[in-house]
Amino acid sequence: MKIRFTAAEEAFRAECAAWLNEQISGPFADIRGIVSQTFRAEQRMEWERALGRARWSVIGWPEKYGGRDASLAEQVIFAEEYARSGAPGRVGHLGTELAGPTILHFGNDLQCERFLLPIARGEEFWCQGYSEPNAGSDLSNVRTRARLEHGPNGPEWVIEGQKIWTSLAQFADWCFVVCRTEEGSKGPAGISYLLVPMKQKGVTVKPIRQMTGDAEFNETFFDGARTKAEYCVGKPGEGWKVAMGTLAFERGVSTLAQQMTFRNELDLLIAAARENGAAKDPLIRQRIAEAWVGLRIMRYSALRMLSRATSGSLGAEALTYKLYWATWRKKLGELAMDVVGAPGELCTDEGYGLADLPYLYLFSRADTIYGGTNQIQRNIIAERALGLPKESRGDR
Amino acid sequence: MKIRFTAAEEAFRAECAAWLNEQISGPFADIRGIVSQTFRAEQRMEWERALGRARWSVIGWPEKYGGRDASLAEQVIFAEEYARSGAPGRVGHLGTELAGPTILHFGNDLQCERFLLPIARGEEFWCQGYSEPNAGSDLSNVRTRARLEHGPNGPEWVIEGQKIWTSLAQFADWCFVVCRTEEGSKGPAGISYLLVPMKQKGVTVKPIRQMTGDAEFNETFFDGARTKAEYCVGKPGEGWKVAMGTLAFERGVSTLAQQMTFRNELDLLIAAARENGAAKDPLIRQRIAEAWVGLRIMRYSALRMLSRATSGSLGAEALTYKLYWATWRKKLGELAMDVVGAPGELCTDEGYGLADLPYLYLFSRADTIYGGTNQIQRNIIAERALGLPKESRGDR
Amino acid sequence: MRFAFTEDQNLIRETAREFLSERASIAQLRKDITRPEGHDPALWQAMTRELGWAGIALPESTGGSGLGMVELAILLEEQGRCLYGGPFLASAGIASALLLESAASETRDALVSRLASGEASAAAAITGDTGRSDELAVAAELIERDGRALLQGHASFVLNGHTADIFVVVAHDRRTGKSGLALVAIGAGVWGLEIKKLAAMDLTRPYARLVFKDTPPQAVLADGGTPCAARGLQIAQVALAAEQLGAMQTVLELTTGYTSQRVQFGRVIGSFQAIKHRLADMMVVCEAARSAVYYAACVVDEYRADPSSGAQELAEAAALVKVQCSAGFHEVAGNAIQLHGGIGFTWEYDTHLFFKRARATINLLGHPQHHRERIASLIGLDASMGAP
Amino acid sequence: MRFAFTEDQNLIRETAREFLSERASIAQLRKDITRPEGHDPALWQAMTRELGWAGIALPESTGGSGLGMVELAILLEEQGRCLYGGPFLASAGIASALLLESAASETRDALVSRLASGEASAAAAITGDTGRSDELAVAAELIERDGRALLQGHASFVLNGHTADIFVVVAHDRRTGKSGLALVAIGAGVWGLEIKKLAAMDLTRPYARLVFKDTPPQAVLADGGTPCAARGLQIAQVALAAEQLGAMQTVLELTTGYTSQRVQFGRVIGSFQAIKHRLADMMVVCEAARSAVYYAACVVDEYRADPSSGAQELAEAAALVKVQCSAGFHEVAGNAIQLHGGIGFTWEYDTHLFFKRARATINLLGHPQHHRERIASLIGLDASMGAP
Repeated sequence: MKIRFTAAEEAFRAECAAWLNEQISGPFADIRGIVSQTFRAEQRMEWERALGRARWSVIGWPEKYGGRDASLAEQVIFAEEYARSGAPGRVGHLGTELAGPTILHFGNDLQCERFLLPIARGEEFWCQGYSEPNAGSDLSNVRTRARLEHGPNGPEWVIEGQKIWTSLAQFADWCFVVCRTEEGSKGPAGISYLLVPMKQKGVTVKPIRQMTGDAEFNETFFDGARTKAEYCVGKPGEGWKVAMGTLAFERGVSTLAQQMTFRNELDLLIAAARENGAAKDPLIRQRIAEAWVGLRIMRYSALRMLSRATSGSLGAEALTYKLYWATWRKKLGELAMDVVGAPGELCTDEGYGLADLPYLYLFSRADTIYGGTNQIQRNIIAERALGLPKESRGDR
Repeated sequence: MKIRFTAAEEAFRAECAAWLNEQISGPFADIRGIVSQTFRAEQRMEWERALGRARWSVIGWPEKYGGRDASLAEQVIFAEEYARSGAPGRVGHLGTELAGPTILHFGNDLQCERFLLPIARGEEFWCQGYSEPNAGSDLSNVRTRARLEHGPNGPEWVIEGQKIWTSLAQFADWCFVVCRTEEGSKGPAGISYLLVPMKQKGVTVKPIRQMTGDAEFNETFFDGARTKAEYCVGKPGEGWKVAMGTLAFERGVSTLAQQMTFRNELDLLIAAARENGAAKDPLIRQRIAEAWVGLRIMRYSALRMLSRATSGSLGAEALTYKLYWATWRKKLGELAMDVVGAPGELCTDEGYGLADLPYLYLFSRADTIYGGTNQIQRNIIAERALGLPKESRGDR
Repeated sequence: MRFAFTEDQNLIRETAREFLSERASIAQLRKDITRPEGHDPALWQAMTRELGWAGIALPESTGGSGLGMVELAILLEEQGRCLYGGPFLASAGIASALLLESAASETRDALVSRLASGEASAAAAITGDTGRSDELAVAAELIERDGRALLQGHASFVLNGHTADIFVVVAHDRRTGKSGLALVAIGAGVWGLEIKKLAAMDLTRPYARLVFKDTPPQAVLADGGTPCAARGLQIAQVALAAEQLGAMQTVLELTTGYTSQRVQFGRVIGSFQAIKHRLADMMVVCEAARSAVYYAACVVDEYRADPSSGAQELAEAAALVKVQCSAGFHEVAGNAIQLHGGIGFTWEYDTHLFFKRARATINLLGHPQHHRERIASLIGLDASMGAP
Repeated sequence: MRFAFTEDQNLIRETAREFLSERASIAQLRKDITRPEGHDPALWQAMTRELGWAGIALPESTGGSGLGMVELAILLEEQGRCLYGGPFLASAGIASALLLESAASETRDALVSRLASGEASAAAAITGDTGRSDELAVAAELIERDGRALLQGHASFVLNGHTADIFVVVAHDRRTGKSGLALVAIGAGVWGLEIKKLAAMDLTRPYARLVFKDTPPQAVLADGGTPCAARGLQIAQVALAAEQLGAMQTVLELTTGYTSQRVQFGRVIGSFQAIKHRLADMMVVCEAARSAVYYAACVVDEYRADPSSGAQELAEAAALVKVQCSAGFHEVAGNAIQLHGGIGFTWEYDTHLFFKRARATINLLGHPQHHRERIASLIGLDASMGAP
């Protein structure tokens, strides 16, 4: 057990830091430090193509798919330097962090060849078709259906249904859609994992305005949307396993990048506290210290999780991770409001513009909901890590 | 809606304060301010007989049963003055607060005549036979059985079984015992509410030592214990309703006396904080203020509850009361330890003697358990006050 | 001592609820907040001129109903239920409390009369750009020039200030021979006053920022007004808390309703203990707030009946009720979003309106932390330490 | 960077767990705490002389194993699991850390050798009757008389002090020309030293109170010892946290086991979400503590490898780990009592032993509040405020 990086790793850090800083203080200075997921999306997609060209987009992937076969330590370092440079969150993260790893792990050669390089190069962006209006916490209650049709373009899946909370769908070229392909099936059985093009007539994206005033999330309607028969990951009817596998990738190296965002937020909060004198308040000091402790622990837990992941097993720290960070960030948002005080209540413009910390406060209320509510996370921890009995369903 | 007392009521206050102070600084000075429920029990039982003689023991009861037909305001006033005088908690409280009101409300004339005056006069003490080793939170899972036998003394109930957490059983002359009188019945049906003499061969009391080192609670074994057939409150087999009625009396005027105890504890804590300088600590100040707020709110809620009770209905504030005070006191205990600091960790003698505040800290951990755990209280609130679905049982 | 509402008080509540449910639903609120006034002036007229609500706790001598804080609290609670965003709290709850605490005078009574009749609404200007509630945060100054008193400086976070006719301003008194705070009334149309509406995170109710440039006061209501301002604001805290109580009760009901209908895993989600118990905790908070508000309202009435003996209890109850209702409302509204899941986070659904109102009212009239510290002083934690 | 245990480290853990489960069950603990020593001397001998545990992190030159804090933390975690109450934490965890931070000298190495071999145990005397962890709480003084250094004053809350052979004492240095703290070693049998065993609420481990009456030190280990003491205590915090981690993990397992078997309402109570979710939260706390402890142990080893570059990180990690493990252990142990219901509150059942240990370790080496304030300073919240 050691936490120090080797000299070679530190050299790698210098290399990627230099490249990132050059780019982000140069051609991409406009997008530095953006918090919102949707702001200046076009420029950010251009940035992600630049990352792809320099092979910095998915360094942990195999070289032939655009990666660098980077070690865990190198991935950790890159994630840290990426965030430190002020580079913004990635519009393509659902491709690089979820779709890509899923295809790499569960997909066949054809799918790998077709999809991975465009993800790596920032040429194709992705979104996630999981939740439905009646399948929120109860993900397996999928009602979106797909049937195989033999038409002029060969065999194709035809998809009908509605997904919700599809973030970044407005920018996506592809969506990985969980849908029911076996008539009359219930629960996890009979579900398939399809890769569906978004830019087609049968797909409609309707933004959902959130309490922040922004609209990162969408409703996505599939109304006779089509995709090739071969774009089913895993066997038809066995997509649930693949879908759950995707969720496991959420606990990957990208958590470190996310943490660096959190760190930037905490730094912002500390700066605000120092500026307006809140940093002198003993209660605020305690709460900032507590936030700092939580963030450090997140880092340690992520390193523990990643170090173990290389050995293939998923530990308790991985199951607790989502609950931990979501709860932490919600508290950070509340602290942020107490630090900024009443001035944080005021909009910065007529269009419901909010400063970064008040925006964080509002957005953080979603953190404990999306990607599995805190309640669902506690069920998962209790059942999978502690072996307690499963919740009883009302319907089967 | 008014909170001021009338001049007549203030005169009543002066009268009872004078009597109480004379007694407690005079003949009963030895028992002033005792915290433990079991310490100097004999002297305290003597004190309760003195209360009875002066008709101060159960002032809200009818005159013919030893009371004064006192109004709610007078009862509030007496409870306040009782606690203010430093008079200790009552060994007889299970009789005056639970058994008595239950018999008065659900019992017949014969039972009232037999039992109420001895309670009022401090001549007979009571304990409560509800919980069993396998019927803790699940009270209706009663296994103690009673059958009617016709013997030389006429028809009698013969009782077999075990009760647990029977506080003050070691001092009790009588126990109100919830037991199953219909063979094969389950749940609330087939339960009877019997009044059983404790000083007989078939009853064994075994103290349970608690984490405080004290033993307020007991196991009570009924092994062929007997009581007269007529000492069944309500109809045989319909005792559940009576048992639940008893619990409702826990939310009576005695809550105000309990609050005065809490107030004494908070005062003790504040004095400690002022003495050792903890009162200068901004965090401690916030927590003490919060405790003070909670205690005040308890008082207001109790007054609201009692004012409504005179109109016969039980409001939401009554259902939330136990959860509120238990949670409050547990927090008070934790605050107490932070106020006293490390010195509070030390015993005052070799026999696991603890100072009052550390004792409170330990004892308060039981508050959220006995009389319905916080979890059970939340069920009750959600189901009865908010109308949410009942928990499903595993067995019926 | 009878801590329960009278028949008359219950009737006031029923009438108010009926009226508001018809005229001031949340759907209506969403429309009204887009008006330049931020609320519906016709509704405000109906409340004040027809129903006489603005004068409910004002003396009969000024045209009010001569009832008390308990009745005013009932109206505020009912308005809180529907997040009413017009100037009722600002005018009848806060500004009126300051006016009533200031020294009796004809000018004052004339102002009060205008409020009681509904002819005018008032707003209180009590803090500067920090929005804090301590004396140092006051950014208006009353100066003297050529024997005339003039206001300078600014005030911000003036609730419903952009539509007010009268401002009650708390200012540092810098006139010759004076010190402490002064309480000053000015008219909205007066020379040297700039009023700017401020958009806020809380969509239901806007603030205004006032700039004073040698603004002449209509009246100096209280010289040496520090205690008046303090008492007036304490009473205002009770008013605000009553409104918060109504809002938190609605959001609890909204959430109970939603979780009793929403099905996941083949069960209504309200059957899951994680949901049930959270709702139970929310109810505990609401009931605690309810006890605190009703009691504090009684305390205000006791104080007004006998100011000398009631002042300590008023100070305590006002701090207590602000702590309980501000922290409680935010907790309940935050939980409401959580228990609604995704939909609770959308603009279209109402939970965020409550949540943002909760957040806004945390700072309004003093953060709970400020009031806890105040309580610590009031209950003797400042007294010098010594051997026992 | 590989944040996972090596094979060797896993082996150390397995061996320790096996040994302790055989020799140091909680049933055994209940017997051992009634001995005058408060623990079983034969078990202590086996740990130290046979297994060499006391020397695991001590230099090979002094007869230790020359391993590091990670290995020591493993042993402490395993001892925490069974609430071991002998002097291991006091001697190998706390006193040894202070010794290793003091200036290298033959005397010091001789003392360390005695600890490494198990021939002696040491205890640290670092605070007075307040038990606080700030410098002002130190109640021992090192004075000079006739050219000789002497200890005066007292020390309390000396963990396992009544059986210690050596005391490492932190004292105010009042000798001519000196200031700050000094680190002093004294033998238990020395002239002018009174040792009194103190019974504590925590039944598993007693304290001692020492009174110094012109007590001659065996050695002054560090002149100007303020930084040595600070660093040594930081390392000691990591040791204590490792022990807390083991204890909280056991209490979580105990509670999971109980709630998986206890039936109420015809269901195991672990099937109720109120129980499940509380257990999940307990696990979150344990896992956070685990990450913190393992990382902090690595930080200690990094610091020892390169003291100049590792000091800031050590200070941060030590404060962090104390905050997380003290607050976390108490929370987990408190919840354990709640989830056990009535039985969890009895003397006969084990939960209270954990709960009381948790409470005792909150104050030991500094309250979490103290360490949060320390963190606030470390991360720059003290720096002067100014315009941006």
